Amino acid sequence: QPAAPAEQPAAEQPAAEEPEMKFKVCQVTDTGGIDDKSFNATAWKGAEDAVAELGVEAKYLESQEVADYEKNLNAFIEEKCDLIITVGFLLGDATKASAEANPDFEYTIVDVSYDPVIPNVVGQVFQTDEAAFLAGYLAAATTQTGKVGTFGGLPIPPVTIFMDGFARGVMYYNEVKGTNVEVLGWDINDPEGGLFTMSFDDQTKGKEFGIQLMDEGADIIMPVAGPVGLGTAAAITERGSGYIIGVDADWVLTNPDYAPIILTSVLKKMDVTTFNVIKDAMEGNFTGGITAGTIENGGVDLAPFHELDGMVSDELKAELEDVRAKLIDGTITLSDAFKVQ
Amino acid sequence: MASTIIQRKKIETVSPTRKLVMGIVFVVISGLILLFFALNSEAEWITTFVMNPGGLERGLAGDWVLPTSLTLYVLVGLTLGMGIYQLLRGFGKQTNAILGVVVALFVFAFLTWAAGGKSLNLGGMLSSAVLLSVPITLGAFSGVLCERAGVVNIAIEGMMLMASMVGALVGSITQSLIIGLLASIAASVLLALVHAVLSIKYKINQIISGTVINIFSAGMTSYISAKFLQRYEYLNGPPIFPRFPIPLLADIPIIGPILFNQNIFVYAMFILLIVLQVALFRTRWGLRLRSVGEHPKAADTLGINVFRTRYMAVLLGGVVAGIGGAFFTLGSVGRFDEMMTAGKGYIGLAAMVFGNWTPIGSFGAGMLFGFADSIATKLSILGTTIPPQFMSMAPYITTMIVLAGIVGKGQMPAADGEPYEKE
Amino acid sequence: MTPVLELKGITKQFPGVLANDHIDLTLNKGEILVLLGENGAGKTTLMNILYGLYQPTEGEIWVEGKKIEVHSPTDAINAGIGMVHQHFMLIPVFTVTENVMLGDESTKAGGFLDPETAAQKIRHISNQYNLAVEPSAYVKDLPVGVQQRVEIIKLLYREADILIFDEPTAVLTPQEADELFVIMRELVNQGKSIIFITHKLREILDVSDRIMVVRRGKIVGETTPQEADQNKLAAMMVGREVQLDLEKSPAQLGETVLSVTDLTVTDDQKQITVDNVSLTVQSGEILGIAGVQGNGQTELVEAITGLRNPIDGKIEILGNNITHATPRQVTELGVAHVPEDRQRDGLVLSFPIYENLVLNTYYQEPYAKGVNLYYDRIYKNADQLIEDFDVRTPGASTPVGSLSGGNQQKVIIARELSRPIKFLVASQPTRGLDVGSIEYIHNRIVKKRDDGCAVMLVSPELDEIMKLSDRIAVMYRGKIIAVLDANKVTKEEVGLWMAGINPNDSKNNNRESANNQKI
Amino acid sequence: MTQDNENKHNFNKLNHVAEEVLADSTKKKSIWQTMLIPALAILTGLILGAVIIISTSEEVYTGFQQSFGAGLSASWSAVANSYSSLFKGAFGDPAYIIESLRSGDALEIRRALNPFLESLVVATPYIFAGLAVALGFRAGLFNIGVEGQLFMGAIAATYVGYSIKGLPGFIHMPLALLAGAAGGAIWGFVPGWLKAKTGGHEVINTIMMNWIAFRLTEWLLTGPMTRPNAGRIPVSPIIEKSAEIPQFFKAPIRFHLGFFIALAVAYLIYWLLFKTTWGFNLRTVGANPRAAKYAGMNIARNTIMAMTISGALAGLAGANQVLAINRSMAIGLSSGYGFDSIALALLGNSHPFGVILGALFFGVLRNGATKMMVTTAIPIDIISILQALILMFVAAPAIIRAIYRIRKPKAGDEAVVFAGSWGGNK
Ligand SMILES: Nc1ncnc2c1ncn2[C@@H]1O[C@H](COP(=O)(O)OP(=O)(O)OP(=O)(O)O)[C@@H](O)[C@H]1O
Ligand SMILES: Nc1ncnc2c1ncn2[C@@H]1O[C@H](COP(=O)(O)OP(=O)(O)OP(=O)(O)O)[C@@H](O)[C@H]1O
Ligand SMILES: [Mg+2]
Ligand SMILES: [Mg+2]
Repeated sequence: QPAAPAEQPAAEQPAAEEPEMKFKVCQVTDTGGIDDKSFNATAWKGAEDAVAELGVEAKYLESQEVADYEKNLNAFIEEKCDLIITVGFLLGDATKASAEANPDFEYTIVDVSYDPVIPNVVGQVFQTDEAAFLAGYLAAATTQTGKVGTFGGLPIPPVTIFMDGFARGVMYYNEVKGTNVEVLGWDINDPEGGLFTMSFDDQTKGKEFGIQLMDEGADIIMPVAGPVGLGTAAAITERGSGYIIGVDADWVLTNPDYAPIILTSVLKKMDVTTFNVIKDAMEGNFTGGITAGTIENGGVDLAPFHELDGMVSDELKAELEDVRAKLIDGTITLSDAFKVQ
Repeated sequence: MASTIIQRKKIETVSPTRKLVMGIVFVVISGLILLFFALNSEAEWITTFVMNPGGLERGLAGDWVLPTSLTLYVLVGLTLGMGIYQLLRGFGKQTNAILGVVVALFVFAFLTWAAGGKSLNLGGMLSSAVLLSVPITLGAFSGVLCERAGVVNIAIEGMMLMASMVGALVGSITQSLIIGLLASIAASVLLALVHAVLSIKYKINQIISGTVINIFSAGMTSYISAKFLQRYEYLNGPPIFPRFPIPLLADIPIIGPILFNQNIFVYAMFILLIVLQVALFRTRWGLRLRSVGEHPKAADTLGINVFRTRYMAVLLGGVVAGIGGAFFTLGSVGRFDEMMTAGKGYIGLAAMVFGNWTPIGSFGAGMLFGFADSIATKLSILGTTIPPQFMSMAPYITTMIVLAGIVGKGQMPAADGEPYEKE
Repeated sequence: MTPVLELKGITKQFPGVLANDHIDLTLNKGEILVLLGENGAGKTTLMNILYGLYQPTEGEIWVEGKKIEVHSPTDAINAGIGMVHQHFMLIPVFTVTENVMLGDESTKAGGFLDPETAAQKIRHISNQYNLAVEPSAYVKDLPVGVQQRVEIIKLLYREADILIFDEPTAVLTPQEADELFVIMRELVNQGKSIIFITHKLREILDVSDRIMVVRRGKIVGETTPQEADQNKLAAMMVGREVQLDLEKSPAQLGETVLSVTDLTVTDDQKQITVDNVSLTVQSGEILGIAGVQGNGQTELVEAITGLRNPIDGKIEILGNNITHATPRQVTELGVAHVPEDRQRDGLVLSFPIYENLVLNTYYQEPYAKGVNLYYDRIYKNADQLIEDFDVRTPGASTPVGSLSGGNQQKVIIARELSRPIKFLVASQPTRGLDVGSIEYIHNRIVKKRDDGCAVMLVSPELDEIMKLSDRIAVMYRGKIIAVLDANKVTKEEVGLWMAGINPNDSKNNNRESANNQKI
Repeated sequence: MTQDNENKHNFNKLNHVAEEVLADSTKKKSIWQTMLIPALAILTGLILGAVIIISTSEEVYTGFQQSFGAGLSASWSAVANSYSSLFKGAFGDPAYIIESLRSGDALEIRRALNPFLESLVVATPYIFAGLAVALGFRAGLFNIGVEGQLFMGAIAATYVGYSIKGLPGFIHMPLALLAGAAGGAIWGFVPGWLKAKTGGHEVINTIMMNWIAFRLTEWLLTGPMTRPNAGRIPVSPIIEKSAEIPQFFKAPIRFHLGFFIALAVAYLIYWLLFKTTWGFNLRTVGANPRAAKYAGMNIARNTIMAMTISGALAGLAGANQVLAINRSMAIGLSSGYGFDSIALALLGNSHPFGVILGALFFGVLRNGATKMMVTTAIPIDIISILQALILMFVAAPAIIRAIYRIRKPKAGDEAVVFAGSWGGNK
């Protein structure tokens, strides 16, 4: 990096300029911003973990609009970043273009896989419905009212894959136990429908959806809409009955205030995969392609029950283990539409 | 001296075309109910309307269990009857009210059909509608206060946004609801003061002044949020005002749970509705405030301080908008996120215009928006085939149709938006 | 005896205008003092200072021998000063009671309004001073004459002793004005003192006890009605001898230019304001439309010029049916229109003079071809007209808004009269102008007539109508109730007609020839 | 008075002649004057922005905890770092440019020169959107609906861009641009028509139309216009190569023909507004509708036309983004051009050339902010704050005059702010 002309000596803070060159990791967010409580934030956590454990330097740029993607990527090219992380399907086109134009740079992108693969990009994809399936099974086993609910932010695959897996988990439970637990907000036979807030930031909407789902009898709700889900958590807390299932990260860790109502979370471990890609790149082991998080390799999972552990009987835990095994060995198959590989 | 009293002949006020058009509208609505709902329902369907919002123990009422198609045919008959009466005789001055009734019956028919063979929590939906209307209505009240005094305020969105951020921040630091609420109000009032100074003292175009504040608030709240609130969780976790059932009233079936078992923001809305309506139209304070919005010079010649009155109105508008803003964080979700007011302030303005610059009208319009919102959610949950995007467009389209004059032209304060030049 | 009011050395400097220049004035108890002066002399400014609306640059105000500070109307009201403003200060959507009590409200406990008590007081005042008005009526529904009564009641309600009337007669018929003078006398007899502002010479001699003349911000003289006559007052006011009459040759009548048959027009509130009117104007004559403002003149003019769609009847110009024509179609037939409100209708204040001078011809040759505007020609036109019509301005690119009223009017006159026109509709062409400008514009209009143009002049100023017209049509409550020969009718008769009274009924003299209803 | 007037008259005559002769010099003076206030407004805005940066900087607080001097120097370095990186991000780093030129590496040179050209790229949609608002203001209309019109323009351009195949570029690209203009035009027409025919407030109606546009694009992108075989992600298919607005250089420089199209459109609007009968109509209707009616102009038609063209300009902003840069339509198309452009139009006094200057300024600001965020981690939202402050000072020159003790200009010299009040003038 060229040194700035020494015209303002006062500006040269000792901390600003360090002699040794650190490995530089740079993240471009989509328009949701770094604090979206969802994939941008989770991927960034991977980068921060790398700062703490591997001593890399991490920066991010928030995109405010689609045209910023390319611009921000260019800014990081100019910064000579060693690894560029992009997040979300919306950055798919821009990342591809940038990677192809700058073959000497290394990239990783969350939630997108390229076919054919681009040699300098690692696509991180997640078979989230497998974990959501477990959550659905758990919810069906736990509900008091016989109804559970889910809703999404926008009807897009990274969101609906959660909802679909969740609903299938409930249906499987019904099938096995002969019960009739109902899922509000998603019908596996109607992938064009579903309940959506059409927003990833309107938390009052999240609250409203929570209230109405509870009014219709749902007592366990899985919101797949980033921070909008926190509105739902507020609604459930206020009503004093019912539980929420978090998504992406373990909500008990990210929103400890709501620990008493968080039954579990459907983990999509973007932080872990991102961290791994950073580590590989740093050690010179970077190879382009796809890394898929599945229930089998732990890339997606169900979070621990924390405070509510007592609610989940050992028997149910065993059943969940059994379901997990069946998902892994292929006895239980999920929707082809959501197959990531 | 009575010689020049000019007695003018009046032309007939209710135009015959309007009478005819309205009649046809009623009949068409009746036809729509028949075609889309009545003929589209199975004979054995039963519609269950649950009247109790979930999670409440007080004021419970029994469910309404209705045979779906019979109900629908009754509704077809009712609306058709009103259409025919309108065509033959005409409802005269009542036409608008009857239009409201017919539209309400249509919506009821729609719900009856959509919930055919299932159950629908009508009580919950209405209770939700009340809650959803709070920020819109409070925004509209803020607008009424300002505009009745002659100051256009499109900065309500910005004021609410800033209030919600500051409420979350201060509420989190102090963990006190009251201090958080007061801080919200203070923040909003500060912006109102800026608007007042710019538009009253410096006499700059009031829409521009409002735009300045909206851009500033969007920038400032996002900036603070990105720099502090999202980084340090302890700065973004204020407490939330709990539900507070009003003794006795909360036990009334149906109405109790919907209106009287809510949090203080809902009550604030009702209290402000009554207080503002009475104060504006029945007190000295209101007479003076309105005079300043109608004819500031005349008010000035009678010793009313136009500037002071306008400042007071705008600052009070700031207080009301501040309460509306606090609703988002302290009254609803207990957390601030960028742009979380999501345009409610603008919709509040639409509600104010819709409500003809009166508190009661604004409240009605606010309820309508809230109702449209909650019905859209409800229908998505029930799984109708209409894309949710179209459901959420409904209130916007309704507003445009209403503004286009179906309900007639409103009476805007005569000096609204005009700076007062003293010399 | 100490005078009730004394103004000492009042000076008011506006940016660029010295509106009041060391004015001294005394008002004695129980007298009517007239302040006379031409437009812009500074009369209203002085009164606004007295009433606390403006702060004087210098000077003192003494009431009942005590010096007072008047920083706001409240101070003035407390000192017993009340003012009926030149432009009414009433709120149309409020009731009479609300308008009257505003600022001095009757209230019940807790600030709640008590309209009944206030209405009671209003009724009491109405009876005492013979000012009939319904307290619960909305002001917007009242005719101007009654609105004025409301204004007066407002003062009496506040128990003012010093009453200021700023041009209260502008909107009244001579008869209504006379009735107002009776009321003023009554007020004075009950111990009030009055300052009465006007520039109508006739009224002054009728009503005043004392007359002070203001010119260009200074008091230039004092006189009494006994010592003065109209010519003397006019000379004092303007500062030179004025020709109150106009030299004018007899009309050379030509073809019929305008013919209106059974025309009915409504106003914005859909009320019929022009009621079955028929009239004609021939080339070479000036038809004056007399009438108190608000009797349908505005709507009549708007209908003829295409600005308003009539609901019934027919309008023809030079044989073309223009009943439902657009303003542009009317203009293109050779019609010029001097609108009654120059700033509202006739000019775009933020535009430069040169654009205002082509406001309705910009799209025609030579200024435009297709969509292209030729600004060099537009400038040239402006320079020419500024020269020809003596518009006083720093340059053609000055925004019209920064010209004085008279010069703004000259811009309109220049634009309208410089075209080859066959018909001129002039609505209050000299409203608010000083004597010099009035003379100039009157001459221009008469010259157009002499060139064979038909002219329709609408004015509530009887003097103007009498001076210019060849025929006079009187409009009353939307109807033309008389068409009179200007050479054979007196001012008083026209005044009576304007009030809706047929002078022939009472006098029964031999003037029926003037009253032939040929319309 | 007559005497006085006589003198005044003669003097004025002289003046007039002088004016003719010196027409140019007087104009220069007035341009200087009109530029002074915005320039000082920008300066003041930047100063206040610095205050905000300092008062929200943790380093400054820790600095002041150590010592007053450390606090001051931390304050200075916070501001200096921010603004110098803003400058470098917007115009390029002089040292880097020299170094790259010396190295002669084409890619390095492109990277070094990119910041300035990128500012022009960012400015381009601002020019279109700013023109849209400005044209509305000139016609007495407050178009808050630029954002929605921009979305509709982008959607229409995208559709034409990908659905028509096999056209040569010189036909396809202009066609797609026109489609964009048409998409925005429809969205402007509706509130224009409602205003003209029913008197409905265009402010409220355009706000409503914005929401409808957002919902409609969401629906289109997840439904009828979604990219095939991509799951249901809300992204349209990629437009054909032939529909692209060409870029002039290789990556990373995105500088493209759209910038010059924007300049040309700005000139066109200038010509329309100030050199044609049509513009005369429109400005008259905007400045005094009653006088316009009196002068025989059709107010309803002008209102509808103005809103339609305003919408078309906004539509071009959206089309430009899709055709030149994004190459497909997705949610998150705009970071709020529609709202920023209100500020921008006012900054440019609703004059097309002023709009260009304002757009360049906003482009510089926003582009520079990216660099500022990379180097100092100051949230990009600071830009909105600056915009608001600057707009405030531009709209209230009295404040600026009070701060800098500038004397009030003569009446008429002051630039008129062209903006309708509530619901315009009816
Ligand atoms: N607010 C003001 N600012 C600047 N100049 C003013 C203002 N008000 C009045 N003037 C100027 O002061 C002068 C006196 O005006 P004023 O209204 O007192 O006249 P007037 O005698 O009442 O005239 P008229 O008969 O037309 O009512 C005029 O030149 C007028 O233009
Ligand atoms: N309210 C006002 N604010 C600022 N300037 C004003 C105001 N009213 C009038 N002026 C200015 O004061 C000057 C005198 O205006 P005024 O209309 O009184 O002129 P006048 O002497 O009556 O001339 P004319 O005979 O042409 O009507 C003009 O230059 C005008 O621009
Ligand atoms: Mg006056
Ligand atoms: Mg004058």
